[in-house]
Amino acid sequence: MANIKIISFGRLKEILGSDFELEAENSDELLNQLNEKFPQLEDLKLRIAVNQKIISENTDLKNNDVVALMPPYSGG
Amino acid sequence: MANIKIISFGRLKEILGSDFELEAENSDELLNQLNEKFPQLEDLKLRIAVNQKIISENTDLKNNDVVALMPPYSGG
Amino acid sequence: MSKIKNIFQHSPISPLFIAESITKHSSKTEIGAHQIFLGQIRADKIDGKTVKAIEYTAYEDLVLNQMTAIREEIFAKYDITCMHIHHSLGVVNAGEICLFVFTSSKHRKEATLACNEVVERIKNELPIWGKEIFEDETHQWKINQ
Amino acid sequence: MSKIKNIFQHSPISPLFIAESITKHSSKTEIGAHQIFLGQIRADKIDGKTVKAIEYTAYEDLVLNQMTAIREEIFAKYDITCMHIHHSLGVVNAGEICLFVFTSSKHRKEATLACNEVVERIKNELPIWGKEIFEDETHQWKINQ
Repeated sequence: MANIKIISFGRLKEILGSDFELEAENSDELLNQLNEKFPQLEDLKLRIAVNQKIISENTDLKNNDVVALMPPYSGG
Repeated sequence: MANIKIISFGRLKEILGSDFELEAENSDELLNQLNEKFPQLEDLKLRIAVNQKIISENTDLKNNDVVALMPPYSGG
Repeated sequence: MSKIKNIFQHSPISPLFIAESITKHSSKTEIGAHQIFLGQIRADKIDGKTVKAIEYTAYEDLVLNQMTAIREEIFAKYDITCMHIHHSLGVVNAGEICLFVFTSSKHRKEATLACNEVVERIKNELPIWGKEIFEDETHQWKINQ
Repeated sequence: MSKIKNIFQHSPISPLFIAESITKHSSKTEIGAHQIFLGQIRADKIDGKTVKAIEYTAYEDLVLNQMTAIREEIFAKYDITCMHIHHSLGVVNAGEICLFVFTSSKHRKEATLACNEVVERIKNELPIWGKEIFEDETHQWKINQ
């Protein structure tokens, strides 16, 4: 099991709160844990970045990876 | 015969010099007189305005009309 | 019939003037987007000679009449909050600004389209002439591409 | 690999800062056209409440990496002389400026196209979030159209 740091932004940070750590082997497993812990997540669109690379498929995670949970962008 | 004021701009003003007056009944007749007096005019593209309205066809002139001779625009 | 607005200033357009123009819009809180176009004098090299300045002259009354008509057409076509146009007359040195076009709207698309169109029309439709003055004081008449 | 440039400032973008940025280009006499886009905070009315400010936060490292890649692509695609991007973080009040995009080129077309494209990409591709704060201190998260 890899120890993963979770960071979040915007509306998602209001739900998830401060950065924290979780154990997970891949991104799908991590999302399942988060959806269980934070049921409001299920209705929200989100983008996921692992170590600053945006992923679109299930991705293996290793110790100390940083997973960012990002709602739709609204800069500018 | 109408007495017409001729004004010119840009490269055309270098050829025609200060504003002056001419007698002419219409714009074609006026241009013929100018081409005779200033043969360099014939090689130049020009736009003509009568009392600030741009004309594209021969136009009757009346006393005190102002005819402007304008080379291609180059503002901005 | 619209009021005729002056667009000319007998000097280059200063960055501070642009800043003041932007500042005046901070009370218009329905604006979300500003688009600005600036024309700057290039030190073009032509046949080994360098342009040091452009001297602008215009058929001023006709420019202001035509600009008033263009302004009405742009406001009819695009949903913009405001539009400001300033063009220099007289000598403007290389590196200085001779044209300032400023459009504002709620969302960016309208200000952007209006700005592009009005710049195009200013260059094509207004009787203004630029005389390119070289460093040796000779000159040639500018041609818009 | 390009140098990573910061685009963030922890304040609104002031008109004087914009003026200084314009002034810096007066020595670049190969430039003939500048295009500037400014994003200004609107006091939108939503369900009877008025937006008084937007608070911006960002995934800053990722923004700067993505902006570096966008910058490279824009320079490869358009023949521009320079491009400057500034985005506010923190609270920006209605009527203040939160985004400043500035492109310059020899002829106007390239600066104009580059400016439009980079504004579009900033809004769509950079992980930045705006929280619209109402006058009664409640808030909602901004959605880009």
